[in-house]
Amino acid sequence: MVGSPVLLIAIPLLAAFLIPLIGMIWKESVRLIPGLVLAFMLVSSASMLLYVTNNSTIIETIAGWQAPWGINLVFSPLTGFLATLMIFLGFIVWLFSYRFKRNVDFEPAKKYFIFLMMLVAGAVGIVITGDIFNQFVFIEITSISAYALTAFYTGRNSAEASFKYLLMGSLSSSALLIAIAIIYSQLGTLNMADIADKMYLMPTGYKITALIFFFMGIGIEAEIFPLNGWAPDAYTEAPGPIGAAFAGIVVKAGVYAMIRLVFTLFDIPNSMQFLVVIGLVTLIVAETSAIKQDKLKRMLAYSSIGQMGLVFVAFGIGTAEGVFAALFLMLNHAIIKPLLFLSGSYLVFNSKEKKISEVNGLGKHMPITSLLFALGAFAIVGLPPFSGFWSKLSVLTAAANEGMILIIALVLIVSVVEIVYYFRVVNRIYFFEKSDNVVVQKPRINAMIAMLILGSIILVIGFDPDIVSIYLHKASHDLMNTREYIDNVLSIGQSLTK
Amino acid sequence: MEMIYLILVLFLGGAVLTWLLGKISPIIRDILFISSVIIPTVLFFMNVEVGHDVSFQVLGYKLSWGISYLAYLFSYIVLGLGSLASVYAVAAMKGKKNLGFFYSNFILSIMSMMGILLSRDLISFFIFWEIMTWSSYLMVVFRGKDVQKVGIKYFVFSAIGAYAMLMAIVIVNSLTNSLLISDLVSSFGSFSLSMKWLIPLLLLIGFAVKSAMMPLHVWAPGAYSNSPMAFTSMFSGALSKMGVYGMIIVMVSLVSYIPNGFWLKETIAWLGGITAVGGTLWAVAQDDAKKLLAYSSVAQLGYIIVGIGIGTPLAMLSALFMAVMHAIFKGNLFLVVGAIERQTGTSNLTEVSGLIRKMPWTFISALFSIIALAGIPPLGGFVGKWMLYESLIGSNHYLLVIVVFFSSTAAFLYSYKFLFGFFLGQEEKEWSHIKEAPAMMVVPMMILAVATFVLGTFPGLVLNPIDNGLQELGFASTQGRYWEMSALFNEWGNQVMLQPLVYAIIAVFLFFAAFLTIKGFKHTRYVTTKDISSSGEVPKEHENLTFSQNFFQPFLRAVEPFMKRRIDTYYSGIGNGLEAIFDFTRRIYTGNGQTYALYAVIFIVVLLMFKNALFGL
Amino acid sequence: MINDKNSQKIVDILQNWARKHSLFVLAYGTGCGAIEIPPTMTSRYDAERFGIRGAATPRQADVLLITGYLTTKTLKRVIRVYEQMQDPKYVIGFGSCTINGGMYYDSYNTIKVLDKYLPVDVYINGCMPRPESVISGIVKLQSLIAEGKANGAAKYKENLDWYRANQKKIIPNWVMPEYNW
Amino acid sequence: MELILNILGAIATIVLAFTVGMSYGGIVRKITARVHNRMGPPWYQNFIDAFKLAGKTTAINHGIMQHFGPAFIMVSSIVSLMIVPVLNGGGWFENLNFGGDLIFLLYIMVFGPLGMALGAGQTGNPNSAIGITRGLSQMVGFEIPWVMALVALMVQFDTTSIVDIMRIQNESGTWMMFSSPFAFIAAVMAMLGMFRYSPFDIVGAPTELASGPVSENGGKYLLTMMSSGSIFAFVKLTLYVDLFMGGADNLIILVLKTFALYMIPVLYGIVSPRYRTEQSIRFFWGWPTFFGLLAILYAVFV
Repeated sequence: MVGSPVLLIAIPLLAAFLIPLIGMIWKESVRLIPGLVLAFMLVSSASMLLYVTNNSTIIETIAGWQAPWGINLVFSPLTGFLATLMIFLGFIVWLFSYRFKRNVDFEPAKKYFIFLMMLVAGAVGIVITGDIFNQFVFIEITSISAYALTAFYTGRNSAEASFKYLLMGSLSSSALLIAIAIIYSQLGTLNMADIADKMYLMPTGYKITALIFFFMGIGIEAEIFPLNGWAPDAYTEAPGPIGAAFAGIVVKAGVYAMIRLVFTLFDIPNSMQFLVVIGLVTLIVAETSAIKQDKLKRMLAYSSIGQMGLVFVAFGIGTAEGVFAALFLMLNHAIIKPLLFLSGSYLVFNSKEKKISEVNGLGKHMPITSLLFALGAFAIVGLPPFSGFWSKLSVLTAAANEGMILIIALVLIVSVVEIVYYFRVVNRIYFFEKSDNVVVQKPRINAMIAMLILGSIILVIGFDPDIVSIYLHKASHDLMNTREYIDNVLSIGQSLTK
Repeated sequence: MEMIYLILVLFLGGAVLTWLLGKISPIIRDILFISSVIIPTVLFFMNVEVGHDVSFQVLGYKLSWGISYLAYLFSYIVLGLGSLASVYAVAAMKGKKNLGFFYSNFILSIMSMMGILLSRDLISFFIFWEIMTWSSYLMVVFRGKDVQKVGIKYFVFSAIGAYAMLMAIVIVNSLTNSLLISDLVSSFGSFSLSMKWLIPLLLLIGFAVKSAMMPLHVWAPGAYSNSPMAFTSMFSGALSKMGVYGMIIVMVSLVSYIPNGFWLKETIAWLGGITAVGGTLWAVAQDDAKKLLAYSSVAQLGYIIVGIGIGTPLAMLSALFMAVMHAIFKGNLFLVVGAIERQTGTSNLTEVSGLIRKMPWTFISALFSIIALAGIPPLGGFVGKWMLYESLIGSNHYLLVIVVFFSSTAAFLYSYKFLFGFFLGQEEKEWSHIKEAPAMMVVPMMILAVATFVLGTFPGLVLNPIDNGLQELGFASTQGRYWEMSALFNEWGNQVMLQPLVYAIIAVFLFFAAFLTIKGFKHTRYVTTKDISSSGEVPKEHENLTFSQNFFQPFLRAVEPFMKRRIDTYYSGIGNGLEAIFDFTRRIYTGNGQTYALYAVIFIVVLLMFKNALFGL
Repeated sequence: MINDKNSQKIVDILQNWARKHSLFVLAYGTGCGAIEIPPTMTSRYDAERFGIRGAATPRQADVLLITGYLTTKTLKRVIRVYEQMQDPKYVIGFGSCTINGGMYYDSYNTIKVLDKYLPVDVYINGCMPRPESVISGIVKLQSLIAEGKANGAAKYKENLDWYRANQKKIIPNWVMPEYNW
Repeated sequence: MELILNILGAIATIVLAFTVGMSYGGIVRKITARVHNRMGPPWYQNFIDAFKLAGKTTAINHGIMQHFGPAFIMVSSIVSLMIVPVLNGGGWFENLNFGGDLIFLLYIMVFGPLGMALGAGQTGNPNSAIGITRGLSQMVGFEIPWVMALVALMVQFDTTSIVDIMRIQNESGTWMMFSSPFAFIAAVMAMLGMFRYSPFDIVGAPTELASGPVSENGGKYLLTMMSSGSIFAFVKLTLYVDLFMGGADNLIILVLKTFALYMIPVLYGIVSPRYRTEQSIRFFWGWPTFFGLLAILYAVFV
């Protein structure tokens, strides 16, 4: 075990502040430091994940304040898994964006990596914190860096997208604050475990109202249906790797917050059905919208939203199997969608419009990138033997075991739609003629490595899903077992007070 | 290492290596390609035995691989046709671009088909099924023509089928807590009535798509004609048989146990009959040989489906025999078209003519295959047809037998069109430079042609493994009751002795051929096809007198009412409607931040208003 | 084989008898004489009782019936048709025009003497000959066949160069397959 | 020894079929002539024609399939002759008709047209190809009522063997044309197309297509096709007699029955003009098919 949970948040934040300072001395450090930091975090987080998989959950109290009163960090199989995943993606994004486009210049790179660090720190914080207000703070950190990164290209469109994101984000913050205020006023505590422990004390009306405000606040981050208007624009206008980071990091953090609320904090049984319904609606609306898009990244954005809908459906099944499937889906989506964004951003590298029609015939000119995009497309629509298949299968099995046949049918029908739009793009890449005014940009070596890592993960999980299934099982067990979570967190406090 | 693993790994490794190392030099690539098809084939037939299963766990699902007698029969088709087609492909595809891609997909699809046959559980069945689908999809779009239309259509239909199947699989898993096919079969009787209907229906949709059953056949003509012919031979010959394979298992092992499942069988049989008629009529209307054969494949698969739908032992025998025969002759015909397309550059029946003297071997193999296709004795096609009619009459399907007979009579029309269009008719100067295809292409075709003949005389060679497969499915042994090595019997004990008939046919043919030719060769001289009685006119070199436009127009005029309505148009109507709806949903995302904020507000207001209804405790 | 009288006498007699009674006539309706063919074949005169039957193509025909004048244009076709017929084959010149040009004796555009271009076995005189004359001509041909004297085809083969020279005088652009049986 | 006897029997059958078929051809010409108020050729005219054709030279060919085409037709007619029982109880004419399976017969009967089509195709004459397409189209037309009639018979007696059907008729004493009249009607209507007399002579169509498929074939080719046609006519008539008229106990009865049956298409044809191809096809899919359906219903329910 290397490091501790608090370092996972502190180091990137620290790095974010240090980058400009050290950058004054040695410009290249602006790019190198984040990589080193993320690499360290990855090692640390992975070793902790190994530890918690085999031993008990790591719970760290900040500044000696014990559990119900102070802020504590919970590095459980679930949170550890998600944190590791996010850090890994952060690393991939760093590797990819090292000297990507305008980041070559000093000033933008500084901003870029500062915000990337903050984004990772915030997202990891959302996942591993055990305090609901602390989580709100981290959500804000993540959101603010996300707004900034959306507007990174400083064009008219980027600014507009960023502004939309900001608008929605502020709605989200207000809703969250209201929800937290309701809970605090009723229960007088902000510690998640404590809230969960005392939830039965809360009057139903308050409980439901708080939950609804949470739904709205976190739903905006987690891209559920009527609240995800910002997403397509933000994904489209942000730099390619940032799109990957959104899909792989920000949204995952939002989903985590949502399921932690629904599974652990609140004990409202109907919320599961709500998740299923809202997930299905999100899935259907997003996938059907994706089919008519003419911009590549926008299409990927809708697809991303749709996948999140599917994740919610899987969580909404409510069984350990469902949770397992949902986590598996999150893992796969966090691998595949970044791959699509990264390779996609090279496919439309020099294009202004980022039109799908501009990828015509690139298969001959950039074979590996195209191949990786195709691999991603094959994987995300769930074709065996790639990783996406196993998660889709898990979702369907879990749903079938609960007798949700109609849901299976809907999910599968939507999958057909998904196939159509992904294959249209793949067909264009390989079987159309390249138009002359498209300038091909060969990917840099670091970007290539980043994509190849993701691609090989897809293949490895595809051929042997059992490599990850043990962590996923642990994580789903962790999420399902609310009592254990409460006891774990609170017992630390009690043992210290005694 | 278990032989089954080794075989699949060899296929997979061969596919990858062919692609990667193929970039070094074409010779390495060709050798790798052929050897990675042939070596596992040899290993399979030498070492894999029926009844030896291996199983392992993935994600908590128990997967099991092994081979059954029925699958063994189909593996003859897959590996036999696969080996021949791969040898052919090396010669046929010489000089084309992206060959590594082509070859590795070729190997992958053979691997996936073998995987399907080796799967003893539903998940690996599905996995290999999907690999087969996408590898064949990549072949369909390989030439880069009509990709968005034909390719997407193929994949969407395949996906609908596959997902129907997947749905059935997960439901089965939830019901039996096991994915083994044997467990599904054994516990099927205890399912509830709705599940008894739902599961076979869903599985059948999946298989019906692959075996191009009406009304799920619309992908087939485009896909068959769009992929390179060396692969279409596999596609139509072997790949579509996977649908047949699945269908047989479902129909025999599941549908038989549904109360009133009889009606489902009848429906399937009738759909097969309609498929046969529709496919045939459309095949007659085609001018492109590939399209013609593609529709003809649809029609031939229709016969097979009829046989499966009837489900009596004789019908099953006929369906399986026709499946084997169809693989042989239709595989061969696609190879023939490939050879002609390679030599002449076109596969349009109205453009090419009079190749018989240029490509005699190709002609002979085409002739054999066409005679087999038309079901004319003494070639193998007849045996399957005979059994089908006998089983239909014997099981009281009097109207269906008329439908099937109509279709197979109308098949003569396109059979003749195929032969005439390419090989007969006027020899044009345009094609005077055409040479016979290289030996590597001719030899596989001739082997297949000889196979049609041998199986016509000794159908027992194939009926024996079929019988083993049927016994495995629970039928009583049919040897001696319905067939001998070269004799066929029907339900009422009437018989056809093939050997004397074949000898009689050969004897009469040789006698009259000798009568007409022996003296003729000394005294006659060959005159060109320009030297014909055309009212005394001497046709000029460039004057093309071949009759090939609107070849069967009178017939088509007669059947016009049947062909007015195309299922295709309905599907494209549905497709367009859906796209319009999707375009509407897209507009939900207006791109306006205020709207999005409004959505958020509406969202929370609605939730708050209906909170008791939604979350009421 | 036809005139091989020394060795196969009996066979010849038999064959000639069969030929005589089974004449497949290809009526080449070049001129106005064609109008006399239908009455000859149908109920009133009924040529079929002599075993005469219309042939649709030269490949099946025994007799080429040239009904009337031949223009320089049609001559080529007639020659072509004649050469496509299989041995044994006979030519009947029908009407005066085939003998000496008849009423077209001074036409610039018709050939006058058919015998210079094709070996005529029997001429039927008249302008135009009635069906009776036609039948009489056919009977004459039949008797010639029976006697083995209807050997126009052999004559044509022997004197091919002469015929060709005559034909080429009329037909300037001579494009025709070789005649070598 | 047995084999030699069998072969001799087969040759005897072929000679019989050839003789009867050719004579019928001549008689038909005679009858046609009489209907036209002509003398007509003698009844043995077809033999003369055949003999003459045998003596004609065959100096040219258009390729190997032109040789094989007529051979294919001969295969078709002779093998179907071998299948069809000539007389009740077999005897000298019991060739390959062990069970004499109807479905095999149906298929071997279409072997000929296809072979002829190949032979005609290679000549390169467009008229031949047109004739072939017409012929095949028409075949699709008349096969439907014909097969319906046959299915009705098979269903009625649970057998596909011609010998069985003959035996059953003899045992019950009624001919099939009376016991299943609709099947007979459908079959006879199909027969009109099968014999290709007017109004169904769209294949040859002398004035239209220059005799169609055979337009490049003279001499021996034409002889082979002619004899094959004669044998085939005999086969078809015998088959009809076997199926619907209780077979025949000796040759004279066979000749009488077949001749009576033969008169149906001949007499219908003499007074008819010619159909267009699609009219012909639609004709067969009209009333004949209706009767065929009736026949099947009759066989199933009665």
